[in-house]
Amino acid sequence: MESLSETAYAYLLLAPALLLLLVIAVYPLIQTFGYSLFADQLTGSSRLGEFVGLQNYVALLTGARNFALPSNFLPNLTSQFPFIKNVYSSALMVTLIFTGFSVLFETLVGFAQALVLDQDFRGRRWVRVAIIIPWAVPIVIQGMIFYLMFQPNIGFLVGTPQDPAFLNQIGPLSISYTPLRNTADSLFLIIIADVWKTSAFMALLILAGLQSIDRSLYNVARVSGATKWQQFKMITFPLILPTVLVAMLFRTIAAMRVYGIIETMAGCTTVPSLSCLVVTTFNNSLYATSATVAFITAVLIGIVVSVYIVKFADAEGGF
Amino acid sequence: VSTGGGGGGGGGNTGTSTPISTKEVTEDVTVQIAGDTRMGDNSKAFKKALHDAGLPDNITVEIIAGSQVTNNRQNQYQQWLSGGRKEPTLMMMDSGWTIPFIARNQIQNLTDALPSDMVNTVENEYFQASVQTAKSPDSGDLYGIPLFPDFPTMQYRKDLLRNAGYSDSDFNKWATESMSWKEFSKVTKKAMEANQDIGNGYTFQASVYEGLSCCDFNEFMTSHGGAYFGNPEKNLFGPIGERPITVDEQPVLDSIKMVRTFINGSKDKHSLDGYEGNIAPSAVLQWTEEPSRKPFTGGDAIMHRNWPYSITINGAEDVFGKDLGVMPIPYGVPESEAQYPMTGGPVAALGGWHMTVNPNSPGKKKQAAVKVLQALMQEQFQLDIFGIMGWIPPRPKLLDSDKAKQVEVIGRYLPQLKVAGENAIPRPVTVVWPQQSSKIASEVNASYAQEKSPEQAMSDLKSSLKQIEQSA
Amino acid sequence: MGEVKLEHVTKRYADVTAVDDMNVEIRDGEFVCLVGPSGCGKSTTMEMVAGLTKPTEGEVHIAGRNVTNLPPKDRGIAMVFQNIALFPHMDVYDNISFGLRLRDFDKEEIDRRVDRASDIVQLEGMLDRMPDEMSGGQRQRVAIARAIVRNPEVFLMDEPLANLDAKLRVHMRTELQRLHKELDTTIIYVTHDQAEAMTMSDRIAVIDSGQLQQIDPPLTCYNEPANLFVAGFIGSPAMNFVEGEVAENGFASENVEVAFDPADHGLTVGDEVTLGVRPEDVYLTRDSELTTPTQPIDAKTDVLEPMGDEIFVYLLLDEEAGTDLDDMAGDAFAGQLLMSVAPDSEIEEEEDVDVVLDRSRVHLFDTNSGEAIVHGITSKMPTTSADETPAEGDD
Amino acid sequence: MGEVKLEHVTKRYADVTAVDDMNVEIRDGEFVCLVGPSGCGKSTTMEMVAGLTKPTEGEVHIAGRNVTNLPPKDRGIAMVFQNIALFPHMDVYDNISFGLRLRDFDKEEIDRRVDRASDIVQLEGMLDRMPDEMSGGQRQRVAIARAIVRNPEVFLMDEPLANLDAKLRVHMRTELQRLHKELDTTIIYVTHDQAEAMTMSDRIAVIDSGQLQQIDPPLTCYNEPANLFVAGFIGSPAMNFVEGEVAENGFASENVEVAFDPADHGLTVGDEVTLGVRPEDVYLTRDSELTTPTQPIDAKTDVLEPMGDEIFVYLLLDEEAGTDLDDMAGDAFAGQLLMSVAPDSEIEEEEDVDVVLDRSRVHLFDTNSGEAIVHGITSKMPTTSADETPAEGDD
Amino acid sequence: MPGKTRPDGGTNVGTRQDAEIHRGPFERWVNKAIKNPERANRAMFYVATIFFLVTTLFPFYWLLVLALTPNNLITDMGLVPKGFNPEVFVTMFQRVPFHWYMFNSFVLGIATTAIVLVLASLAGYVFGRLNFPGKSVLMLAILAISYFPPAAFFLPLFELFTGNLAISIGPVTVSSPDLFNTPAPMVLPFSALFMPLSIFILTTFYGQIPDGLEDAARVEGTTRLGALFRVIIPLSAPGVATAGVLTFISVYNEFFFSFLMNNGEASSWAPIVAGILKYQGQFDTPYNLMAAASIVGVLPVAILVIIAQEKIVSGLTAGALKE
Ligand SMILES: Nc1ncnc2c1ncn2[C@@H]1O[C@H](COP(=O)(O)OP(=O)(O)OP(=O)(O)O)[C@@H](O)[C@H]1O
Ligand SMILES: Nc1ncnc2c1ncn2[C@@H]1O[C@H](COP(=O)(O)OP(=O)(O)OP(=O)(O)O)[C@@H](O)[C@H]1O
Ligand SMILES: [Mg+2]
Ligand SMILES: [Mg+2]
Repeated sequence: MESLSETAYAYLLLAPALLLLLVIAVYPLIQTFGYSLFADQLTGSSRLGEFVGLQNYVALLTGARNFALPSNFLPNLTSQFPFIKNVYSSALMVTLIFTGFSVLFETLVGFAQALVLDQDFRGRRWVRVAIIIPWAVPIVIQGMIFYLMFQPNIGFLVGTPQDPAFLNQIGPLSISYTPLRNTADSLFLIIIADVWKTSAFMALLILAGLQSIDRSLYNVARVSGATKWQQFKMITFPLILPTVLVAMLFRTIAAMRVYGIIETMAGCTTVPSLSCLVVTTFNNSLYATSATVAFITAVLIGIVVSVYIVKFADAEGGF
Repeated sequence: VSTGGGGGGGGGNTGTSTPISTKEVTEDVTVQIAGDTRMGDNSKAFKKALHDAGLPDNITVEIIAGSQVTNNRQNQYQQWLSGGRKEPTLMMMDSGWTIPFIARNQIQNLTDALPSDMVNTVENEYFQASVQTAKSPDSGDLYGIPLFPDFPTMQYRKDLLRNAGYSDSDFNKWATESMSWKEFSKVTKKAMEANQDIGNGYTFQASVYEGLSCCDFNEFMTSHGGAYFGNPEKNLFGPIGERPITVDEQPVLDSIKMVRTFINGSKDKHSLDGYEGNIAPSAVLQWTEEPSRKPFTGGDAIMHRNWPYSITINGAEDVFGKDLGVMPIPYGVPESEAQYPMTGGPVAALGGWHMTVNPNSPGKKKQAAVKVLQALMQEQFQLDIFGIMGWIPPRPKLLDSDKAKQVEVIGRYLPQLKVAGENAIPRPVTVVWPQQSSKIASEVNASYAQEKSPEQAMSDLKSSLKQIEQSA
Repeated sequence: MGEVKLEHVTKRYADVTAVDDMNVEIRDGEFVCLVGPSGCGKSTTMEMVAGLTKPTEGEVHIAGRNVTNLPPKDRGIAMVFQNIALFPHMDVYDNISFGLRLRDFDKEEIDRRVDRASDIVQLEGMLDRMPDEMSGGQRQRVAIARAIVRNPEVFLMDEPLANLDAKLRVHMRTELQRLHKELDTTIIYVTHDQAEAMTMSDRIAVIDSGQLQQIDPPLTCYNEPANLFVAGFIGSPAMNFVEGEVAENGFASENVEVAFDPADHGLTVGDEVTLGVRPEDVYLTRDSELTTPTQPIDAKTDVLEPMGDEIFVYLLLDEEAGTDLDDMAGDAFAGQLLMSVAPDSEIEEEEDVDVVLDRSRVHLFDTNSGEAIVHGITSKMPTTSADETPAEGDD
Repeated sequence: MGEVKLEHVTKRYADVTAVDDMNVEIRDGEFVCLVGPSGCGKSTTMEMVAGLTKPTEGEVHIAGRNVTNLPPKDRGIAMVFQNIALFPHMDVYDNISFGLRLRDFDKEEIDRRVDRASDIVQLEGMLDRMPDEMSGGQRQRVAIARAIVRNPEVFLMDEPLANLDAKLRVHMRTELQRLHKELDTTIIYVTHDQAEAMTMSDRIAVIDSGQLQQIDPPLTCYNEPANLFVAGFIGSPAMNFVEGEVAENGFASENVEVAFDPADHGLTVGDEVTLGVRPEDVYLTRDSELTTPTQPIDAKTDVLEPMGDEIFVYLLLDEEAGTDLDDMAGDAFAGQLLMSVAPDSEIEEEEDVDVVLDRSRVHLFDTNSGEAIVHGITSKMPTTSADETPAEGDD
Repeated sequence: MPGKTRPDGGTNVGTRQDAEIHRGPFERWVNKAIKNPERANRAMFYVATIFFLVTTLFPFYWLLVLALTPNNLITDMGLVPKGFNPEVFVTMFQRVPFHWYMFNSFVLGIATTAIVLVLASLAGYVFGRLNFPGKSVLMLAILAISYFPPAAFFLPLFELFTGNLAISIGPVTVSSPDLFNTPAPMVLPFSALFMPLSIFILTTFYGQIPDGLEDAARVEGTTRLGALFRVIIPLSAPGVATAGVLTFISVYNEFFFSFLMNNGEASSWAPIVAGILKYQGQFDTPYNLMAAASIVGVLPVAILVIIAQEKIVSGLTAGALKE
């Protein structure tokens, strides 16, 4: 088997994974793509209506299908600055805002956590578990925790006009008294909830990257006169960059598909994300629209993450 | 490879209208019921009640305690039925979404399948509003047996109202003779002034969710004489695309202004004259049932709109006991002044569940299922189960029975429930209702939150509803 | 000002003492080689000077400052690591310029220095290779270049030439010496190559089991080893040792005797001493032109090892003992002797020969303590007065 | 049955040809050393024999089978890697026994072999250390032990002793030779240590820039180098080269002339030739006992480099040229000459001396092709008949 | 460094003394901390640790507060429980066979993790260490699978796993087996959908192991796969353990497929989230029970993390990786 050429050997080893992916992922996607070429059908026993070609895509991209969605799909563009009117009113903008902020903060917080966890100190195994454990919380529960925290008359983080809480009183950053019905506040709180949970994902991966660095390189760097900061900048960072990029890549993909935490904290109508549209239309039996949104979402994600792929190709030296 | 894809229907739902034999089932059969968690929690008592009501011993009932997140369950059934699964045989369906299954031809047509006496009993003896949501809007055929209805009522703290000078005589009157929202606001205001330490006056649910469009808003609107689609008697369940959309009519706008007055007082640009303001916390904009109930149960509110389940909680001895008062939901205009039938006067949004039959089940199972349905329809069973699980009997007359009165806590409030039941208004369920519902909820909530004027919100809503209607 | 001083420096690991109470003073601008058997603590010593390892006890001073607790970057050192340790994510240019970039040198200066250094290590044209695209020796040269682009006060080099071929080594040696002269930097250099240690260093520090044995100029170490260990370690092939004791008329052992007056060297009869003689100080009696030979010793040649410019001849003194090439390597005498002869000598395996030792280059050590007693026997022979009389013990 | 045959083996990387049309036949049981400058392709050759790198062209045969496409495990080889490559997650015992455990040897057999191997490399008592708790030399010994516990058909050893001190090297060398004898295995051995190559190998393969230059027994390579490269590479310090041309009466250059009859060696007057002579074949006229010396050459000593058992003397022939130690290292002549004298020679820096070369050990090469023409000038001098007449060119 | 003038030979490598290291404000701050390294660093480190501990653990504390407060008293919650009701941890098991759901989740998680680690290891090895045509295209294709929301896979898979997909080969028609209410329709999609992440993680980790070590193992007599399992995977332990933990946790908490591929009963392999939702009534939500169940449900993961972290921090060690 090893006398196969490198290419044949590579494909042989990939075969099991590819087979699984073909049957469980590629085949359904092809089917689903098929669905997106038919009309929705709400009555009668068949799921789909007649063949309509790419009409669903056209309808979605032109906004003609917005009525069937909990919110607009694409933002309203205007010719005046700011070019996007009411940023929170479209799923795409909400998703991009969520993705941008949550991935940014998760990376920073996760990085910092990983650096802490990388140290040697007594009790670090417990600290490690503590920092990682939010990732283990089911989204339903994560949603419940934050939902209740920000529920007036239940949680202590939001007050009433008579009895404001700290978060209601911090000037421009303060949240309203009913933050979870307000798209901007909800989005902000959902980002916080997401950062709380998902930083652990980042931390775990980055920690693993840190642990895989050959320690002797630090000796060289120290002798060469590198400060801690320079060691970080010139050794640690470039060496874990591939790991960080993988972590960010997958976080970005996941963030672009955010749904669960929105649904459990504020609801898809208040904070519409791309996945919200997919799931809502799916639950409303608009299977063709749902399939179409899913495919457009995938393309949008593909566009957004291509940034990483270029970076990744650089960092890995050929991808 | 040939698949169900393309036109993609999946399971063939043949035989949704073939009659089911009502002969005795001779061998042992297990019937699987997709129920809910309450049914699951009380499954022993539930089964016993069934057998007490005449279910033969050779039929065993197996309960799947489905999720109470109702959307999830709808979705689950959707997959099971379109996948042609044979199990479960019986399915508990929310009256809020049974009609789409009927429209999809996915559940058994009971008018065709069951003996006509059973069907007649349902049509004649059950709460009318409930039965309507279990019938095909097109053919009028029955597809589900109502299991229990659910009607919200207004709960209040007698002890606090007494501080404001009200007495048992008032309470007794309110129990069956509903008051107007105007009066309600005055009573609440007065009580709030008399009880300065109580943080909230009137608590209800106005979060952006199905509960707002199906229920809270529906009640405010209908009690002011408004309607979503014109005459509810004619248009509630269709025909989609051919019915008027009337959300921008004055009664609807008035109801919104009234709620804004309740929350923000008269300084709101869009307040409604004659109503006391500032009786509801702005928190209602984010509240669903449970969060809204917490302050009331916790003793920090005077008035509270909720479903019967909360009567059981709040009326428990260790909470308020007899100090809990219940009355029907107030009205905006009397029935006589309302534009459409079924509107005006006291109203209660209709909730509740039906039992439906999976057409894909094998004949034997369906045959046994009929026996279960028969047991479910026994009055004795309905009263038993009212006592055990608090399911309100689907027959109005049972609410007058002594046995019902003996049920703890809720037995004290049957007259109020009966009034609510008789004035119940179903949500306008059609295949496009889920889409419309979310639009309604978000526009109404936005307007309540002073983000949009009532006029603006309702005209926006009207145009989205129109688009949805026309798409189907 | 790069003097380096170790005061009572000790490094203990869980189960080993890697460095044991080391006291060394290295002068500014000095070139010191650390030599010693594998695992004796050379690298550990370097690491403690560099600040990569903290001494368990003792103090390190550089340029007059106590740097024991200073991080490496503040010690003014550059180091070539034994394990090379190139940065795998940087190309050769970036590896070499690493230390300069840390200090924000300007681009031209960096280029100039990198060019010069890569020139010295003969890696021109490879600046954009990645470490994993290079041969072992090339990597090592990058490591050297990485150290020499900087102008530290002290260079630490841990076997920097181990992977280089002879010619390149000679070249690199010269370059390092030139660098040393020009920069006047202190260099501490670990090597196991005797030639390197001999030719490059001002002083050689011989270490064994973590303990400093001798630190002296190369020829002193070669000619006047402080003890048995140094004598056996310095010089390749190693010095021959013959265990014996002091008799009335000099050194006596089973096969070898050397006549002298014990009193002249402060010895008393009966002392256990070991005689040491280097292979090049053993001569065939027939070729010898020595002015101060010992008495001839009967021997039989065993293995011949031609090395090109010389031939190693393994001699058996004791008929029974077979040549054990291994045991010859500096271990105590076992009836064998190694000599080196010119490549044109006419000598064959299994030939009976007579050999003599050069008295003036014979060493005596206290067998028990290992300490050197005498280097070169100058005393006259006790019995007869004259030279070269074969009257001495001839067995 | 471990013969190894490389047929037209070539390995090209993106921008380098690491091995270029290599053809070698190594007999079963032979001990072959690969030598050559850093980066010449030794390791690459080993890797292709091992099966770790696929040749771009050509075939590898082991034991008569074409193994070009066989994975390493089926080739019957064991290898010591230049970069050591211990498994960092295994202790010494596990590292050494790795190959045996793979082959399901029973516990006792493994223990026995590991004990024996760790004994040979002198690592007894360190079996439970982790690689990062060991010194560089200790790690290298583990790597050797890992290879020698197995009984492969071919041993590949890539600079296995680079990190060991002289004494241990000698010991290891002996052990490897013994092993070689006992197991009768083929050994391919990369080293940059001339002594190692000379003493251990049956044949030495000299490689330059990926091309095989010569494969012959050590002394043949030393005494009869096939070309200028081999001549300059083998031997340390390197051979002296003097560029000149063939004149009527022999070799002529600015400073050095050697008289012979060109016709005797198939040369024609005017050919550009290079004369090569090793430092040990240069003698001070005053000490010389040569039977076939050349005419004396005027010179002046420059640097003296005492090495313990010999002294290297750098001679200047041309007054202007300064000694460039670097350029001496085998590069073309530049008015300099290196000689080695006995340590007791009385010679001083900056002394005017006369030197002679040993005619019988002088080499001539074609300057342009580099090919050797003559090893040892045997022809009589053309003009006068006798020896040692200083009539020859004396400038 | 004390300045020292040197004769400038002009030929030496550098003519000026090592320059003082240039520092920006942040670096200066970092450096100052390094000047007094032990104390300043430790202090900074402890502040950071405590900050992270507080922020990550606080929601858990609040969850505990919710659990211990009787459900009816959950209103106007402060930072301490209103009332003390530890029986909730018993009640939760009486109301719902929560341990059973945990078991299900655990089995699903372990099965998926095992499949993913094996397949992704092979793929990670191929992508990280081999070069072959089509590599980047394949990697991008695998990545692209994770762009799709799970709903995009659902309908076809549901048909596949409920026996509604028929394949005709000539006259023979084979219909897919009905796997509803078994672990398979969950484990297989989880494996496929969570695999891309693991493949990418393992690709980067395996790619960083020096070739020399793999070479050594192969020469010692392993196959390439043998080298993967004996050398590369152990040396990538942090990466493998991390991929495993991430996969396990994802499965443990997954809800879309696990909700729709069974009927929600513990006996039908429904996972922990289904169990938690079982506490919920039509309108009433026993926050205390759900909170208690979540605390209990998270415990196995905590234990798993404790075990796995030994691997996660078994980083590679210094010198032996000489390359
Ligand atoms: N992966 C690679 N990519 C490009 N060039 C390479 C690669 N590996 C080796 N080389 C080049 O091939 C040539 C031969 O390398 P090899 O390792 O065989 O040399 P070597 O003879 O072992 O040298 P040394 O004595 O320094 O170890 C070198 O010039 C090296 O730079
Ligand atoms: N981390 C460690 N833990 C335990 N022992 C160690 C550790 N590092 C080194 N040693 C031991 O300390 C001793 C000295 O090691 P050191 O690396 O200084 O030797 P060395 O003189 O450099 O040897 P070599 O010439 O082989 O490189 C050795 O016996 C080694 O095994
Ligand atoms: Mg060392
Ligand atoms: Mg090499």
